[in-house]
Amino acid sequence: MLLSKTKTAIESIFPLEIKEADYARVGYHLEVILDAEKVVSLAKVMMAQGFYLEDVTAIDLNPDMEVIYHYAHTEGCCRVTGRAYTPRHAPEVPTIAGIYSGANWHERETHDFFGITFKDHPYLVPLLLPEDADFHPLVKEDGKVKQLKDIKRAEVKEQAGAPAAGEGKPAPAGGEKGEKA
Amino acid sequence: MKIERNLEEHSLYLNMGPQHPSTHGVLRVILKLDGEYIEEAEPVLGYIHRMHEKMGENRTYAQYLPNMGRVDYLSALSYNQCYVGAVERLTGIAPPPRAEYIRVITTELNRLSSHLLWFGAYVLDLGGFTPFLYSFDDREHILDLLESITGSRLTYCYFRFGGVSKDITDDFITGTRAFIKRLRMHLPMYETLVTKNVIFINRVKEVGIITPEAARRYGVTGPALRGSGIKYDVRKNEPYSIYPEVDFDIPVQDGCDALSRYIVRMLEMEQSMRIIEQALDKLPEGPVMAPKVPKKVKPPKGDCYFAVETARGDFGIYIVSDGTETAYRIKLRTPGFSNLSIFAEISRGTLLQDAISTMGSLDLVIPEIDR
Amino acid sequence: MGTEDTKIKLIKPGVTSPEAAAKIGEVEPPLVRLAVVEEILNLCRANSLWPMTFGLACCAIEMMATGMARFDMSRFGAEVFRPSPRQADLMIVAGTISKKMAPAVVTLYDQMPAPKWVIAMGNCAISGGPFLFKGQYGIIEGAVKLIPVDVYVPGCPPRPEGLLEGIFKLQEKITGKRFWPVAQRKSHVAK
Amino acid sequence: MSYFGEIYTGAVSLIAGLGVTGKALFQPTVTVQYPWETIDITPTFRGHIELVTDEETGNFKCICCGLCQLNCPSHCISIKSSKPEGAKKKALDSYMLNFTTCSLCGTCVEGCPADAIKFSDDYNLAGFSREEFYFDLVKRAREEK
Repeated sequence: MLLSKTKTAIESIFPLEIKEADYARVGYHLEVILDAEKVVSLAKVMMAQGFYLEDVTAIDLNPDMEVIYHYAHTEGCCRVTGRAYTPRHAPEVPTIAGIYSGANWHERETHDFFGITFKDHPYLVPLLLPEDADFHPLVKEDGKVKQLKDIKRAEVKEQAGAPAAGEGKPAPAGGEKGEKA
Repeated sequence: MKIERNLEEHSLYLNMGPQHPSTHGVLRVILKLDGEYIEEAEPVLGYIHRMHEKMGENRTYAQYLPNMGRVDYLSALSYNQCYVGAVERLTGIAPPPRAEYIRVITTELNRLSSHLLWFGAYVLDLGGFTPFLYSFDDREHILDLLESITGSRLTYCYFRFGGVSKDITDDFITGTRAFIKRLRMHLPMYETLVTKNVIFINRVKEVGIITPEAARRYGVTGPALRGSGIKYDVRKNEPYSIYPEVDFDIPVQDGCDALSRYIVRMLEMEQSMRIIEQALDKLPEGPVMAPKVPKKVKPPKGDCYFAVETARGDFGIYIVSDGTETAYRIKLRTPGFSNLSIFAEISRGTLLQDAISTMGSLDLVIPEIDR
Repeated sequence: MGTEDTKIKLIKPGVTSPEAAAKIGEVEPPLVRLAVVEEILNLCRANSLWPMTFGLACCAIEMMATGMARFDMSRFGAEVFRPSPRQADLMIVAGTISKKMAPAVVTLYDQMPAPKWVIAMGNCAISGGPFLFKGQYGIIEGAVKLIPVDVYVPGCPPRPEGLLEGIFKLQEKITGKRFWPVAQRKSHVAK
Repeated sequence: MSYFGEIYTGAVSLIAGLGVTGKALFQPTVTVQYPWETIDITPTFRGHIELVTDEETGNFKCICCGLCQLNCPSHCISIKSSKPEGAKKKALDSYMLNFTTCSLCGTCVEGCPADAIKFSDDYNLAGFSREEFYFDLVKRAREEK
């Protein structure tokens, strides 16, 4: 009920980029893959639907860093994961601190760890690291950073015809970006 | 958010912490005061940042287990449970039912000890010393019980992928029952001593108002959210382990103030005892470890999110695996981080001494916020 | 990223090495030294240590437990926890010292009136403990890198008995003799 | 609330609090005078680790596989072993434990295939230098014998 309502609401704005995840295996219901510009509109939809923001975080990937937004609902059980991609050499996404006040700290933390700039953030200074820190601890060394296809679970759901083919095939949408590297 | 330091104003800047008896650790709050009133508050974090997320990328899955006891040392077993739950979800290992029951029993005991410590320390912040002694006395009994099976008093490393490291004993079961009986006798005493105390009520009533709307904007969870009238508890909303099989309620209060949060926690202790009793009654026989757990846990590629309800709220772990023995990324979503972030807003315009009651009522554990 | 330079910069302006840091807070020798008076004073000091309320992490909870009903540190004269460093003469470093916290620890130590003592409680305060790994960027590898430490109490966290033993050891260091018997452990191995 | 009403409620909660303390006065004393008397520590207590010797032969049970060293999250164990000429098994030369980085997680004891290590019951360790807690377990075990 909650799930379908949320799905419809998100679909009204992002018709193509939403997919249902296998909750039992990944722990969230919906996965929304966004352009970096659209994180604000997702936040607006989620706010209107009564979700709260669990966290904002990132994964260091090559060539695009993945910025992750976890939303959950206080009535019932519905978790939504938003993913946005931004170039690794100059990562930048708009802030959602104007909608979710709690995002302020989460974004500062992500900035600390990954060096991602949140456009229009009211106060983007180190939160957990010392004030003069000039390093981003969770950015991986060049040799260790992986591509998106190296961390994505192979798609075995639904494609009944070709379950084995999932292994080599990158995940849709986001996966293609990894291929370009 | 940021405090502009303007020297021409007649405001007073006050540094609370990082060493302050009522910040419960090394939190620093910069307060801008107009007389006794707080104009702005800015918490400064990072004084106990211990690089847990970085360590997750350096250690294998099994080696990361001891870290979990140290993120939030007061409800270490909830964190253990979340981490093993996440890895089990990722790898598909299913723990045997007895192990799940043991996990819930010990976690709820741990929740009791956490709430007891909070109760004592909160009243101590407000100037009452005696309840602290009583609550620690009760807490020591829980620590004795948990030490007898886990081997440590505080930073437990007890759960394993696919089970628990050691089976519980009959002594533990009788000890737990005796303890519950004892705590049931002591809770009314706490009520006489604290809950009905005029001074206490005056200091916490209508202090630190968190409106449900603000709570959602900041992602506040746990007793702080339930004190604002929102009935959200991961154990009920997103049941894990054996919580669907036990009967318990979620206490909710509508006051939105520090007193409501206090009452929610006190009522939660009773519910925890109910859960423990039921779990002890239903405790099945059998092994405590899944039969085929690989020595080296190597989850397939992919990601997974797992959330549990700790004593402070919704704790989630997001693991991204690249198919090796070490996680590619481990993100810890800690409840205290979100709960503290609301402090700047709710303390604005309140009195300085109320800031202590407000901060205490959020039940902060700083290493969990800084990670 | 966490180079030697930043570490020293964080310690204190003007203090560039642990050796220099160790000199902070040394008591100047009195003009006239009377052995008897000194001995009596030391006896008093040792039996009324005033620790500072200074919890950093997990060990702080065990420190609280030591002061509370079950273990009752007051039996050995060390229960008067003072929130202000000016009133304390014993600093129990109970927990991990992060690089951000290090200047505050040194400032607190400087503010304590001499003679003063430091107990490093728990593995983090001794050497960085479990958070010591290659490439770590956030913690100080032991309180001794910042301030002189008198007694070490290992454990993660140590049991309250460990901290009590640390206090006994400190009293031994101050007065030169031990007041309390060594607790006879009952070995469970024999059972 | 009236002035006298406030005094009354204040007095009532004060007396209620005093009553709790009063009751505690008449409860039996349970104090154990610690350094003179001790209570049993739980057998599962995790202290630092110790080597187990085989009761029959008197040798260490350790087979020098190095699993504890490998599994340890904080790298506090280092083993040196050698294989004497003609011997079938490796012999333990030294077993060093840096207790100051140990997190007492128990991975080493659980992972040991030969049950050659166990937790000690040293719960009240303290010392004047860090080096006191770099244990040479082989030496310790021999001294105990």
